[in-house]
Amino acid sequence: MSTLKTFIEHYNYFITIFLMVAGLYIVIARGNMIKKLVGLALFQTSVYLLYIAPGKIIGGTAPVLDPAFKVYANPLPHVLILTAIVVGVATLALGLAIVARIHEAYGTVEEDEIFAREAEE
Amino acid sequence: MSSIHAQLPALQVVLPLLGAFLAALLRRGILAWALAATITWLMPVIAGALLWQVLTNGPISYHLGGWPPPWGIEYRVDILSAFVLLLVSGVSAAMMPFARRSVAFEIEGDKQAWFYSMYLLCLGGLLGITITGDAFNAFVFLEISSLSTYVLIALGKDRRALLASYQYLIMGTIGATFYVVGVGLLYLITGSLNIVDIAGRLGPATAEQFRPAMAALAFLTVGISLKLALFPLHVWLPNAYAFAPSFATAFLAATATKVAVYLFLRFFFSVFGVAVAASALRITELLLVLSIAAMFVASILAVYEENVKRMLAYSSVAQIGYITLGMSLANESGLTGSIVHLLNHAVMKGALFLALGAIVFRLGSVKVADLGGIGRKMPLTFAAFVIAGLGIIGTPGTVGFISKWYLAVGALDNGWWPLVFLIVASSLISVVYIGRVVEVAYFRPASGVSELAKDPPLSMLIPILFLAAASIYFGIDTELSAGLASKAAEALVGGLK
Amino acid sequence: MALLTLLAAVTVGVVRMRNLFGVVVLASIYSFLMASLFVALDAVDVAMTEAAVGAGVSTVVLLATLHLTGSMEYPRPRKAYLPLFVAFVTGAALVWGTFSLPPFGTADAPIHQHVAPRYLSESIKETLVPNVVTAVLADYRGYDTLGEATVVFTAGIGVMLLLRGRRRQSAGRTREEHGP
Amino acid sequence: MKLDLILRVVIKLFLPFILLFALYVQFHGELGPGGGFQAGVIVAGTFILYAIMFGAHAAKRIVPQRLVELMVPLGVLIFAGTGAAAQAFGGNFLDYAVFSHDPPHGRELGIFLVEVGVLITVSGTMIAIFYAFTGRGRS
Repeated sequence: MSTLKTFIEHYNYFITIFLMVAGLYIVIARGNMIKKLVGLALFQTSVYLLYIAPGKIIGGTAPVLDPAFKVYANPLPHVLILTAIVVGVATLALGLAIVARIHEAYGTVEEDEIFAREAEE
Repeated sequence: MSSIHAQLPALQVVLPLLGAFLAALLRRGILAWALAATITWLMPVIAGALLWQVLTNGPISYHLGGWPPPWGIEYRVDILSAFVLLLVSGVSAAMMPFARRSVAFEIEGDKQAWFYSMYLLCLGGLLGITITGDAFNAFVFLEISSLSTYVLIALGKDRRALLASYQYLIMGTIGATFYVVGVGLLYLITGSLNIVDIAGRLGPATAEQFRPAMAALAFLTVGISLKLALFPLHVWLPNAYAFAPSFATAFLAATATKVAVYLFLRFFFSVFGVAVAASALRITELLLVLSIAAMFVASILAVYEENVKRMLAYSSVAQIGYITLGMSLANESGLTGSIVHLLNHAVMKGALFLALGAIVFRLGSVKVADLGGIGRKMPLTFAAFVIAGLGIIGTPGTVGFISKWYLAVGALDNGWWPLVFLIVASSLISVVYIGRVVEVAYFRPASGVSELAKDPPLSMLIPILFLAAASIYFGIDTELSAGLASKAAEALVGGLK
Repeated sequence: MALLTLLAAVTVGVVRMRNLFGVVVLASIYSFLMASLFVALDAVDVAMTEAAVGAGVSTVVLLATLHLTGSMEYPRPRKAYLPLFVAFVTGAALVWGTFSLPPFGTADAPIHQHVAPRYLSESIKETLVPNVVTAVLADYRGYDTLGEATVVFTAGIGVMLLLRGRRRQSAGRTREEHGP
Repeated sequence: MKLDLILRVVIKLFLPFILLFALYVQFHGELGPGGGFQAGVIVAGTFILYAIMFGAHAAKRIVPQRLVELMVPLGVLIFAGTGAAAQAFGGNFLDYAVFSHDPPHGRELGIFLVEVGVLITVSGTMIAIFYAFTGRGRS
């Protein structure tokens, strides 16, 4: 039974890892450049969970100081992830701008088609 | 005076960032260039002063925001980081005069100011990664330099530049995310983000939490390897270098991968030191195999490449193989070879890519077929190309020889004499691809495009000749380069015990 | 825990869906779920940002791009085993690596013992700001935040550099007609 | 068309309140969740909503392209300038304690200033990105 208990105690990690694997899979396997970027965003978002979930203490509260509470969640991961979220959206916006330009230059955003076209020339 | 001295670590990074913000407000390219050049030329002065302080007083610790580590972010300069700071800023400063004409030629007028803004961000990001003593802060600056790099690459004229930029964005972001996962795992087991603090706490933590520590090591290794284009994670690099604007290519080739190597060394030796020695993961063996594969596969790909820019990009992948080879030896001579090759490769590749930039400026092409007779039409530019090319091959008297010498000694120290043979063999392949360009340039008749070519204006020519001269100078007087590198290597190996 | 499972289900949807418009909507839902999860994990600042960014900004930018490019994804002819393998290895390494970490929600994990306690106990005295996240963000680790703002700046200038000016007319390989 | 009209009126009515909320998020960030970044996104979101309803042309009359291009560097300059000012006062970069005789008050001021910087850059950038994408148009 202890395996089951460990499994439940680490459930947050397993889902995080599942999300990460799925995101990474989309990025590597798919040929549509927009979908790849969505996959990349999912991949990054799952990492946020990896940081935030362990910061929680059961019975604690959000780290806004108040005399009514004693136990708070760890604020440091929150700060780091705020930064990471911003970096993520910046990357997404830039990636999409590049994709928009690729669409203008090639008329498609499917990697396979573009590589086929480059190979012809 | 002393207060300025104390503020130097912050200025090293903040000045380029401030410059980038100001450059974004400017309209005219020439003003932005002047701003970028002024700041870039200040950088090696600051880096030199920092190096001097480190050599006389030992490592510098600067507390950003006045908060002591591990609560605040620390800037930490030791010999290795000071060496890399000086390398990055010095090479960029040498290249700066070249930028004015080259960028004016390749980038549209109303975009030049923003181009320099991106360049300064990239420079600031790279310096920030090198100087920081905080693992997460390194990620933030990694992303500053990465995002600006994607933009710089995408500004290439050929539409394939966009593809290259996209590809790099995807791989670079995966790399950075892996890095964040690695740092996160380290944070979970040590509770700290400060590199020195992590290193101190990792020993006891590893005893308790062996598997997360090893997973962190694996994620950091893969993440940083993506950034430094370690074979087979190099696929983004050749196209990125081939289609980026000339100045961007030269700048990135000389600096960006070097900083990634620095980060690798930092984690591998300063942080994990103890854990690596006890590791069951055999990362050094894996690194050795991949390095050798890079040296050969990338060199052979370079031989078959028709675009000279891309040929040199493959050559860069091979040269990165030499650098990681020295790391995998994990002894003092091997590491000295790696670290000194950071500088040596930056100087040689800087000269080569600048020479190509000058050829693009005159010819508009860097296909091997178009370069017929270029050696006679652009004698000084091409002489520099040949000198730096000899360095890539590793001819005695050039910088390339020095690096390979240390690598070979390092291999012998470990008793791995077949490695020496492999180093020589891979050098012979580089004779083939460099030789091919040289043969076309001197012995083929001029092609249609090269007919009217001549050496570029002085502002472009001087940086090329300067870097080529440096590649000879550091090949003869190794006091500064190899002397510092061996001191840095000594400190790193010391961390292994 | 229910939220976590729901997240996984949405992700499966994103992987399978071929209509990119649907993918964007699902990604937006994903962000909202993630934000609710962050609230449950006591990370209110992060939740607010994730909702604003993931479900707001990202969705708008994605839709703007779809407007420019069209919204169908073509299936790839070949099966992708290598990506599956890479993704699997990554996942396996993490499962292997995280299994011995402290269980969820325990207060004696290393991250709660080192560094963070000082923020919780001293920040109100040192900065007069009760929201510890703000205090750490803007002061203790303010330099990271400067870096973050710089990243935003980089993206802003980068996007304008790439998209400003008139679009090119022909789709052919161009050297000179790049101009404004 | 009618529905459109109602939407327009409702949005016009709501916009000031959303902006007010953004300001609340900005200045309440010290007490509750929120801060410059979140407020910046909300401000930008308000303008984007306006632009979607009334067209980019009308939106650019309120926030012209030139202003946006100014805001993007201005915010980070305020942030970095605050840091550099601390150096001028004799502290380390971003050490706000030197701004006041009472260090905690100096830090409070510093936090306020950098949050304003973040607000300006973030809102400017988000609007800039929106303009850039919509300005591209379908041929």
